[in-house]
Amino acid sequence: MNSIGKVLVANRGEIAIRIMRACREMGIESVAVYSDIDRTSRHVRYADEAYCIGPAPSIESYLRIDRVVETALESGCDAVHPGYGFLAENPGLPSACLDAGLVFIGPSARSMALLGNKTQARRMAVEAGIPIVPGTKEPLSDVREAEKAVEEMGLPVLLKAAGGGGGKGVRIVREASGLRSSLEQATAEARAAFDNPDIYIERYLERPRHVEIQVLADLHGNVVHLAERECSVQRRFQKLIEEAPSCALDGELRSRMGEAARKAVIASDYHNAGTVEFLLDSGGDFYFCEVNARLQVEHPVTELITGVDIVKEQIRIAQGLPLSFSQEDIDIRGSAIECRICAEDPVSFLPSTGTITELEEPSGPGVRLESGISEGYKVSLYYDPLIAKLIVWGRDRSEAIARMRRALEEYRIKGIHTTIPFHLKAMQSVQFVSGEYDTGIVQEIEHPETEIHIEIAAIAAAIVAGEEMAVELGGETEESRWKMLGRVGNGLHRAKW
Amino acid sequence: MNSIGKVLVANRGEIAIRIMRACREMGIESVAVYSDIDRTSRHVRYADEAYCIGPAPSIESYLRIDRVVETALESGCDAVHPGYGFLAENPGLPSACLDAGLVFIGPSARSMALLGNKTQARRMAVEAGIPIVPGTKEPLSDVREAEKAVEEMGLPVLLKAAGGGGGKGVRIVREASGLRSSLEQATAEARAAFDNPDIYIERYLERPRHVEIQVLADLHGNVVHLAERECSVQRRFQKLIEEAPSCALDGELRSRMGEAARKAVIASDYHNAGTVEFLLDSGGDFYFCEVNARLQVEHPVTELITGVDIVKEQIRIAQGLPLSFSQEDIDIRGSAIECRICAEDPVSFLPSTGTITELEEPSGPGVRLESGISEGYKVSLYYDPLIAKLIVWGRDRSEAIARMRRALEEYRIKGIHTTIPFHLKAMQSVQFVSGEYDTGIVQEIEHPETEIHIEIAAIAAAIVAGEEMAVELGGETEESRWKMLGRVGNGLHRAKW
Amino acid sequence: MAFIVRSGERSFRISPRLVESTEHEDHYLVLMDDSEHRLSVTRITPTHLSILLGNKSYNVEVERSGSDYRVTTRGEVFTFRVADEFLQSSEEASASGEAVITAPMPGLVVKILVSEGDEVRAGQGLLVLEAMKMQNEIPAPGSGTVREVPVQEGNTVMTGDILVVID
Amino acid sequence: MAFIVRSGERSFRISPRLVESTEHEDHYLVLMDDSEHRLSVTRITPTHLSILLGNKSYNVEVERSGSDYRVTTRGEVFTFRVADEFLQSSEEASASGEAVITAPMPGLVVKILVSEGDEVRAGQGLLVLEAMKMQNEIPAPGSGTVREVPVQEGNTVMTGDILVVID
Repeated sequence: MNSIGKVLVANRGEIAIRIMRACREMGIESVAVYSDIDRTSRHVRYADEAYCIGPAPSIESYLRIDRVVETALESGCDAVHPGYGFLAENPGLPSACLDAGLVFIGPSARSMALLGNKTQARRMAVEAGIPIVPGTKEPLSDVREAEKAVEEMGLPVLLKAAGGGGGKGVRIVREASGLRSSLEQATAEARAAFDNPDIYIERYLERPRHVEIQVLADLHGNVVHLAERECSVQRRFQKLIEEAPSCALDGELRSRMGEAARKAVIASDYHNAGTVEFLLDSGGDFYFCEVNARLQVEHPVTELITGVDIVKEQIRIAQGLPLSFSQEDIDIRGSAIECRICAEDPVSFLPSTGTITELEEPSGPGVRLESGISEGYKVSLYYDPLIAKLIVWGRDRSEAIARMRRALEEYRIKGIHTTIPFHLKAMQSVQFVSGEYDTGIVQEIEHPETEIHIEIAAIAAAIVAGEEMAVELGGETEESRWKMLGRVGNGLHRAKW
Repeated sequence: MNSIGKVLVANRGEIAIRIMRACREMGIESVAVYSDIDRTSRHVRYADEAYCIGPAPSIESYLRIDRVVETALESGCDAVHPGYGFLAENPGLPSACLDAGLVFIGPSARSMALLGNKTQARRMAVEAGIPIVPGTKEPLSDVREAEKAVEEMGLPVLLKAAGGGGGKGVRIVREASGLRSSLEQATAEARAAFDNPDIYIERYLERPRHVEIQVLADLHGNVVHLAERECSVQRRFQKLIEEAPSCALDGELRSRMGEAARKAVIASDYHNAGTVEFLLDSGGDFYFCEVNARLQVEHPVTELITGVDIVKEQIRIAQGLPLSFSQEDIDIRGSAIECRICAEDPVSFLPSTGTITELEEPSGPGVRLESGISEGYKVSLYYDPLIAKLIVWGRDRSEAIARMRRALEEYRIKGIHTTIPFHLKAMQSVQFVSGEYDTGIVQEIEHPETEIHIEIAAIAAAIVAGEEMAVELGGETEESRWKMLGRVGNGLHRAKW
Repeated sequence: MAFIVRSGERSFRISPRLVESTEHEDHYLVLMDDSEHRLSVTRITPTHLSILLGNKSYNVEVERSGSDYRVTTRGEVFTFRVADEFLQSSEEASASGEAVITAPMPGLVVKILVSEGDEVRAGQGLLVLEAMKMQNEIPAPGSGTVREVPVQEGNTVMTGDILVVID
Repeated sequence: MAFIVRSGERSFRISPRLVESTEHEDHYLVLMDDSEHRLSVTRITPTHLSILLGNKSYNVEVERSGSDYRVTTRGEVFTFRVADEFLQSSEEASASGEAVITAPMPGLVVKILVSEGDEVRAGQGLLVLEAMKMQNEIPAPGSGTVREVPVQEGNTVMTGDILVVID
C-alpha cells in the first residue's frame, strides 16, 4: 500500500479546490502550484502550501512537468493529482512521477498513452468488440489525406484532436471547401492545447446523444461502473449542461453500455477513475468514442445520484486500496443536473474577462456549488472560461430542473458576463424539460425577454443614471463612489458599510 | 383538494427563505411580510411580493396575527406558512386563517392548542401509554407551588414555558435558593417570547440524550416517521448541533421510538409535519417531552438522509394530497450534521450585532447552507441570533464530521462574531467524534489555541497595524480607506476593485 | 428630468422622481411612457438594488460601463443606453451608415482573412481572434466592402478595439 | 518599527519590514521575538489577507475595532491589542487594579441585583441584561466590593458601556 499524506494538485480553479477539499476531509495535506498572476486565486489560499511555478502562460507554468515534479519533491509530497485539462492526459506526468518515486493519482502512463491516442483507442475498442463510429485509424498527415477520407465517408465529417479532449481542436466540416481552413484551425488549437497537432477524422453523426459511463477500477482487478451521464447539451463540442441519469437509457441499456465500458477499461488495462464516451443514436445503437483517462468536469452529477465521492475513491485506489463497494452496492437515487458557469457572453458565448466585484452564491436544499472564484478574483484570458459548476439533486428529474432554475436565479456574479442567463433559458425550454433532446439543442433554445423584467430593468437604469448625474453635477467623481456609499443621503438609499 | 398558488410566509431570516425556495420550486408564488428595519433583508428580496407589517419589535410586526391575515387576503394568497418561532405555535393563527378562508400550512388550531400546552400534552402522552418525565401537570400559579413541587420531586428541577419551545423561558434549578429568581426570569422570557407567562416544572434528568422523531401525517390518516435527530449538543437549552441518525439508536430502538411518536401524533389528531421530542437515558429508556407542532430548525438533517423535502410535503399535505410514500419507502442513506451559526461570541455565547461586511460561504460535495444573511445585512438585537445553518451529508458519520470541519473552515463571515469557532472545536473534540455524548457536552469542549495560528494572527495584526500607522501619518482618514484600496501602492498589496 | 432608455429595438421614456426618503428606503414616482409607477428602492450593495414595484419584489443589478448600463434581474440581462431626453436627439443625428466591427473580447489576432477592398457577404469570416485558448472566427455582420483593417496578425487587442470597417 | 502584540497571557514583539513589492504581492521580513520569517502577503478584500509563510498558506482576516485587532485564521479567532513598543510602557503604568464590568453586547438593563457597597463573590450575578429576547445574567469576574453602578433598570446600553465597577 502506498500511504499518501500529502498531495500536490497540478491544477487551478474549481477542480483544484475540489481535490483539495477531498484531501482535507481525508486528513491529507495539499500543495498548490500557481502561476504568478494566480497569487490571489482561491486555490492558492485553499491549499496548505503553495509554490509559484512560473508566469501566466500555462506553457510556462501549469504545463511544466519538470516544475510540478520538482515542487512535489521539494514540498515532501507522496502523490500528484492532475485534475482535468492541463497535464491530466499527458503520459509524461505519470512517467515522471514514477521516476521520481511519486504516486500519480490516475491511470498508468501506458494506458493513458494508449487511450490518449484516439486512433489507437479506436483500434482497442474494435478488438474488444465494442462498436465505433467510422473514421480514420491514423492521424491525418496532410489535407490531401483528409480529402481522401471525405471522399470515402461522405460529408459531414468531424475533425478531432488525437491528443486530448474538452472540445479543443474539434471542427465539423459540412462543405468540402471548408476542409482546409478547418483543419488548420483544429491543428493550431490542438498544438496549443495538448502540445500535439495530430488530427483524425470520423463520420459526423447528425444530432446523436452524447452519453458517457463513469468507471472506477482498482489495482486488484475490481471494475465498477457508476451509471451514465447525459452530456448532449453542447456548443462547439464544449459541454454546457450534464445530467444523470439520462432520459434515453432504461435499466437494460444502462447495463449493456456499462458492460461495454467495463470491457474498454479492462482491455486497456486501466485503473483509477475514467469515463467511457459513447454516441447514442435515436435507434438506441451506441458507438464508442473515446476513454477520458482522468476525472471529468461533470463527475459531481454521478456523485449526487450514487453517494460515492469519486475524488476520494481516486486517492484510495492510488493508495492501493480495493474498492469499498461492488457493482451490486451501487444504486441510483434521484436525478442530478450540472450547469457549467463560464465567463462568457450568454448569447454569443464569447469570453468575458474582469474582476469579480460581487458574488452571492446559491444554496439551500439539493444545491451544490463547485467554484473557483471569490470576490476580488480576476478572470483573465489565460485560462479556461469555466469558473464554477452549479449542480443540483432532486428526487426526480422535474424537481432537479425546478431546483436548478431556482438556484440559477439566486446566483449573482458581478463584474463579468456569465452563461447563467443561457442556463435559465435552457431550464425553461421545452426541449430540455421534455428530456427529448440531442446535441442540436443549444441552437434551438430561444432567448425571449420577459416584458416585466425589461421594464423594471429600464426603470432601474434610469434611476441610477439620474442619481449619477446628480452626483456628477455635484462635482463628485467616480472614485469617491464607495465613500459616498458610507452616507445615508437623500436620493437613492445607500448601502451603509 | 385545496389548490395553493400563492403562500404568505409569516416569518423572516433563513427559514422564510427556505420556505420560499420550496414554493418557487413548486411554481407557487411567495409573499413576504417584514418589519421596517427588515426592508433590506434577504427574505424581502427573495419573495415575489413583500408587505411591511409594522415596526422592528416583533410584538408590533411578526407577532401580529391580524396584519398577517389581512396581508394574505390583500395579496391574494391561498395559504400561510408560519415557519418556526414567532406565530408558529400560536393556535390563534390557524384559527384566524380558517375564519378568513385561508389554508394554514401546519396542524389544526385544536391539535396545536393541545400540544402547545405542554401540561395537556403530557396528559395526552400518559393516556396514550407513552412514558413521560415526572413533573407538574398544570402551570405553576406562584413560587410557593414551585417550592412544593421541588419538595416532592427533589432537586435539580427544570422550569419550562408551557407556551412554547426553542429554549426560551427555560431554567434549570439546582439549589432551592435560586428558585424564585429563576422562576421570575423564565416567566419574563416566556411572556416576551410566547405572550404566555405560564411555567411548569419537571424533574431534571442529569445528562440525558435529547432525541426527536420527525413525523409527517396527511389528512387521509397516513402517518410516517422519518427517523430521529440527535439534538443533545445544547447550551442553555438552545440546540447548537444536530445530527441524524443518532449514534445511540439501533434499528430496534428506532422502530420503538418511531412507533411511540406515531402514537402521539394519532392521539392528538395531528396532521402536517411535527416532531416528537424524547429524552433518552443511558439505559436506553426514553421519555416523551413534547410535540413540536411545526417545522423544526433542524429539519434539513432528516431531509439529507431520507431525500424527502419536508417543506414541500407540508405544502402537499395542506393541499389535501396523500403522502407520496409509505413507511417502507423511507430508507436512511448516510449521515448528516447541522451546525447552527449564531451571531454570538463563540466562547461566552453572548449576542453579537453589526453589519455583514464580507461573506464567503462554504460549498462543494455534501455541503448545504441555509442562510438568511448576505453582504450588507445588519444583525440587530430585535430577532433571534440564528443567522444561518450549515448542514453536511456524508456516506458515514466520520465523513460527515470531516466534511463539516472542512466547511466550517471555509466559512468567512465578517462584521460580527459567530459560533463558527465553537463548532470547529466541537468537530475536533473527542466527545463529539466518538458519538458518546449527552447534553453535558458543551461544557466539556475545550478551546485550545493552535500555536501556529496565534503566531500568524499576531504577525498579521502587526503588519496591518504598521500599514495603518503609515496611512495615518500620511494624513489619510479611515473614510478614504475604500478609495485607497483602488490603488496599487507600495506597502501592503491591496485589493483592486 | 426624463431619460430615453434604449435596448435594441426597445425604447422607453422614463422620468423618475424621488418623493420621499426614509431611514430604510427611497420612494420614487416613476413616469414610464404613459403610466405612473410607485417604487420603493433600497441599495443592498453598491450595484445591487432591491425594488418593490407596488409590492412586487425585484432584485436588480445595475453596472455601468461607459455610457451603457448593464442591468440584471432574475437572471435576465439587458444592456441599455441611457440618455437625457435632449442630448438624445443630437446623438441620433451623428450616427453614420458604416459597419464598424470591434473586438468583442480581449485577444490575440492570429489570422486576418480579408484585405482592404474585398467584397464580403454576411457571415463570412473576417479574422481569427484567439482568446482563452479558443480560436474564434469573427464574422461579417452584413455584406459590403472592406474599407479598413487597422490591425495586423500578432496584434493583441482589447474589447472595443476596431478590427475591420465595412462600408 | 516594533509592535508589542498581546492577547490574554500571550505577548509577542513583532517587527515587520517590507522588503519588496511586486504586482501581485508584498514580501515582508518579520522579526518575531527572536526568529526571522519571510512572508508573502496579498490582500483579497479590504480585511482578507492571503499570507504565505515560507510556502505555508494561511487565510487571515484582520478587523480593527478601536485599538483591538480581531484576527481569524482557519476558524480560530484572536483579539490582539497592538501597541508601538514605546507607547506600550506608558500604557502599562496607568493600569489600575479595579475591575470594570462593561456591557458585552448592546441590550436593555432589566434588573440590577447589587447596590454600591455590596460585597460580591466571583460568579455572583450583578445584573440582568436583555438582548435578542434572552435574559443574560452578568456575573462578577472576581470577589470585591461594588464601588459604582452607573446604570439604572430600564437603561439601554451599548457594547463597552460601564455597568458595574468593583474594587
